[in-house]
Amino acid sequence: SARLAEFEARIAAGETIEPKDWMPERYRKQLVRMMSQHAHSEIVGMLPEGNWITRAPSLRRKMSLIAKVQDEAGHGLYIYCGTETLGVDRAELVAELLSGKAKYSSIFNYPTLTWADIGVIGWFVDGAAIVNQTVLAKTSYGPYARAMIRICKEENFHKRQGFEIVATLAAGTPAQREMVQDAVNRWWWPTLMMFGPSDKDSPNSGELLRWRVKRFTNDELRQRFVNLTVPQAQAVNVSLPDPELRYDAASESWVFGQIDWDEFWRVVKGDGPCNRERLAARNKAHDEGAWVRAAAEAYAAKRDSRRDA
Amino acid sequence: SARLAEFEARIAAGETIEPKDWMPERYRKQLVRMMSQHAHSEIVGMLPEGNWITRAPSLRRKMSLIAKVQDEAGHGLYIYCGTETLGVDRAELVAELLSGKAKYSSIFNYPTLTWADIGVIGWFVDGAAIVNQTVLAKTSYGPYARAMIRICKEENFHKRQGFEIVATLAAGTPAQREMVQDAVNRWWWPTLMMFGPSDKDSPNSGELLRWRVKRFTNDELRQRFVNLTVPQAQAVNVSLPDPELRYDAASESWVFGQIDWDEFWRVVKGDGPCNRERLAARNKAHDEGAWVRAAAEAYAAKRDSRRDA
Amino acid sequence: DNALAEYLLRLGDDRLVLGQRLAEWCGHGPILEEDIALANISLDLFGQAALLLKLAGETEGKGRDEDALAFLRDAVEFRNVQLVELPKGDFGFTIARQFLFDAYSELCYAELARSTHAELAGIASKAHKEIRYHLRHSTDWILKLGDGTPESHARVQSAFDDLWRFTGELFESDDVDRAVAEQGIGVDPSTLRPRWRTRVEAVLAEATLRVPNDGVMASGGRRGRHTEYLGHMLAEMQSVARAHPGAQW
Amino acid sequence: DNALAEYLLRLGDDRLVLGQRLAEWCGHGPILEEDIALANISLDLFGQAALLLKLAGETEGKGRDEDALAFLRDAVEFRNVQLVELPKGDFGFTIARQFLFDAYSELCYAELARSTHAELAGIASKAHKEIRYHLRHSTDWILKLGDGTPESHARVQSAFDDLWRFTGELFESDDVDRAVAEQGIGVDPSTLRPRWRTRVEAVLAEATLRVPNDGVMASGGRRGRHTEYLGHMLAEMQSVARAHPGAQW
Repeated sequence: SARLAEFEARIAAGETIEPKDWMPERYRKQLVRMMSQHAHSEIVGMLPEGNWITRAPSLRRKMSLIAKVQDEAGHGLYIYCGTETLGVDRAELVAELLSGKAKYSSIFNYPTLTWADIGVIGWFVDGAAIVNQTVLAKTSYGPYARAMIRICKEENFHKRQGFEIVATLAAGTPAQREMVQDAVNRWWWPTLMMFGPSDKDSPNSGELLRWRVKRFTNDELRQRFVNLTVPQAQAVNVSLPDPELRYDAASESWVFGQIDWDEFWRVVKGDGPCNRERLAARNKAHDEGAWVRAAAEAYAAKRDSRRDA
Repeated sequence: SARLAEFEARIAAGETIEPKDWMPERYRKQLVRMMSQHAHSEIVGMLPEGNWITRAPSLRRKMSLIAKVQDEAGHGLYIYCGTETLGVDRAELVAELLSGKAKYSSIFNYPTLTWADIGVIGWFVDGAAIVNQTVLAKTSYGPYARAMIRICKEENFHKRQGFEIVATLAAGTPAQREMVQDAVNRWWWPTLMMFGPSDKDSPNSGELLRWRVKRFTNDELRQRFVNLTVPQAQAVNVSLPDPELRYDAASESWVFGQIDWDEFWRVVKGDGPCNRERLAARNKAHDEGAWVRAAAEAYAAKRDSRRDA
Repeated sequence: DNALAEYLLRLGDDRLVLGQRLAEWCGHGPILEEDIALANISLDLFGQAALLLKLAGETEGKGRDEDALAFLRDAVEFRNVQLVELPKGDFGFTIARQFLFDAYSELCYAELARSTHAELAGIASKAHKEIRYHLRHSTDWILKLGDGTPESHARVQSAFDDLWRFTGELFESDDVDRAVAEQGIGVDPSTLRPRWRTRVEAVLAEATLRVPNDGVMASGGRRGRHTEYLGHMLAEMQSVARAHPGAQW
Repeated sequence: DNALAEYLLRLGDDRLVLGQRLAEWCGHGPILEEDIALANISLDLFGQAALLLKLAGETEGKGRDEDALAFLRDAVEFRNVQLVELPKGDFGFTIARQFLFDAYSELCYAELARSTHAELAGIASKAHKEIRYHLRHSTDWILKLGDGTPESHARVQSAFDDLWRFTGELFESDDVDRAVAEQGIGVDPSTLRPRWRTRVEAVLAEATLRVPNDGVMASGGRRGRHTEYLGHMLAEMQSVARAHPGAQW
């Protein structure tokens, strides 16, 4: 159609699409899917890190961690607001999350087992998020792109903090060094899976790339992350758990081993180490909060009716 | 009456009263009161010590502590059975405990705040219990006297274990020594209160003594405990928190300072540090166990009816 | 100065322990906005605690910094009131506790901002701005819950009933308090009670809630005599720090 | 011998962690008789754990005794299956878990009692007598709860449904298991599964309960990859021991 051609031309010219603009239904749906998954990931992502707030080993680290988890809640809220510009209600999206219908980043279905996990999550997981989001900051949908710019700034800060924790542990006592190496061993592969299936198994990508919803393929972004991260690991003297990892001078890239895609799909389908626990925790919070939300609504209604009287 | 005279004569002759024997109603009531309070104390007494089972610092100590708390449950059960010989049902007594109507030893309304409390409770509280119970083992009511003999044996074992913990801490690191001294400071006065109000405020005692329900007054037993305990404290080099404590050569007794009877009555009346928490914990266990007890009954009924069919 | 070090420990421990209880909500709040708000308040409390404990350690002069004080003391060495160590309970309990504490803490900081001790005055002055936001937040919620639904009313009333006996300790004063008050450094907590009572009564009245009767008040926190809850909280809080003696983080 | 030390750690850690979970019931059971029974079972499990960990430490040869192994390792160094570290839940959950573990453990000890390793055989032989009582106790309760009231039936069925995916790990075998099995010292857990399955099916059928479907099974405990619950449990369990490095108790 002519509208579609015009829409695609605007995107090709590098223009952003705004809420009031016409857009193909599939574009809108894709954006709702991506943005809500992103928002859900922020919300569920509070759980593994929140798990260590009560045990953070110094006041400074405790405060940084609370602030980080608080930022994640803020990101979630901000992106849920973004989906509202596409005509989707936050309550609707939250219901989908709670019912298990909606997806969120599988990385948060892995458990945090030691304090070092907090450092490694900041370094790896926020690092991977930044690689994704730096690109999304130039996505064609204006509200999402602008959200990404703001969020990326904070994620950069989180990543630096995470790396600083890792560096401190890696230069610490033998027990601390062991702890951080163990955490790196556990988080490396799941982090690589964060970029999604390999391009050959990712059928959506063509159209998404053309519409600049995505701007690089999963494999391209994954490679970018690896290339950024390997030298950082070397700098703090921790090893990455991949015997096949090697530098390829021709492509100026770090070649890495085979990802366990069986594990990837198992976790996506709900059988990861913590899928059940994460959903249960969110549902518990929601259910136990029902009376609070009801009270706030009742109070607001009373206040309004008093005002009108 | 003639029966009363005969009853009192038997007691004066040192005979024991057995369940099938005639007894004055007041005697029966006093025994039910004492025995049920004793049983309740065993049950509530599981809570302050149980509070440290999950944190005991060595496997050996953990096992001793579990075994001790298990013994207390066993004593409770055993004494509840004893009250049944007086025609009172366990369920009835438990209901009185849960409603807050029944009393139990006030000592268990104090919190256990460090591991050292476990040692000091064994030493002081079981020590005081033994002083009471050694006498009760010669009480005129047969079933109670026999229960006391058996229970006393185990309490002696508990007391030795407690004292051993205290001795270990008192010979330990500076932090351990501080910990045990602090625990002694907190438990000494409440332990002295375990023997009940001073004789001049304890109106029941006359009749109870004549019927050999009691055999010594509160103050006599308290003094006996102090005389036993002061040398033990000296032996492990911990000080008792009483500046007035001094040896009186004439009476061959340790004279001690004034007990804070306001605190005693406050705790008895329900306003001690943990009265609410102890009752709440017992009620929670009871309420959460309702479906289990119902299942056991239903199953037994089904099994019986199958057997009859 | 022993009295001042002790006084600062009390101030710091109240906020440290309450901050920890609030932090337990992180990711588990009734609405996302409250996850953010409670985290924010918790963060402020930890910030205040860190400054107060640092100053306490310096005043004490035994080389303990704020982390040593937070992570390497046993329960009986803590000087907080029992009010702040009680388990978080439901949202109504958390908010009622927070309101009772905020109303006290706001008055306390307002006085301390005029302390003759410049460093303490500086901490209090900054904290006073934070606490005013906290108090507004908890007051708002008391109104919403008290005058919301029958269920919310019952829950928050029951929270106040349970909490009331822990409020006496906020206003106890002993030689330590009187010593720092006489020097113009600290505030004698007993002097704050009438204003606190007026404020609490006003908010509860507006929220259609009943002020519980004063009965026998719990006591002991300032002398290290706590509830059994504190030890469990500290076991968790201190676990990593204790497992690695001398490590840097 | 590395494989044997590792194998003994697995045996010891399963019992240590399960003992700790059972001990949490102490004073909070549904009836006094169960307070006694669960404490008794917990005590047996700690006793077995102490012997197994002592032997593990001796075999390892690095000077760690049973207390060092219990109180000075982090979660990722524990080798228990995830089944035993899950929070105690309600009484139905505790009993269902116990039954699943007892049925496995009874078979395991029966084999180990014939181990060529005399000390291990001795421990297993004594433990086998204890576990037979445990299994009778948990089996009795599965019957009572499964065939009791509709509520108890629903609760215990839901417990089995939740627990089922944690049973796979009991029967995983790797190089360690195969090495000790080949030497006649240990038992390859995978060989126990058919008999375990038969027993569990029989009891559940009698209790009018449904055997859950085998889905994707949880895994990782034997390699130190645990649930988030274990760390919290250890924070509490190790708190006193960790707070006083090098102290005697």
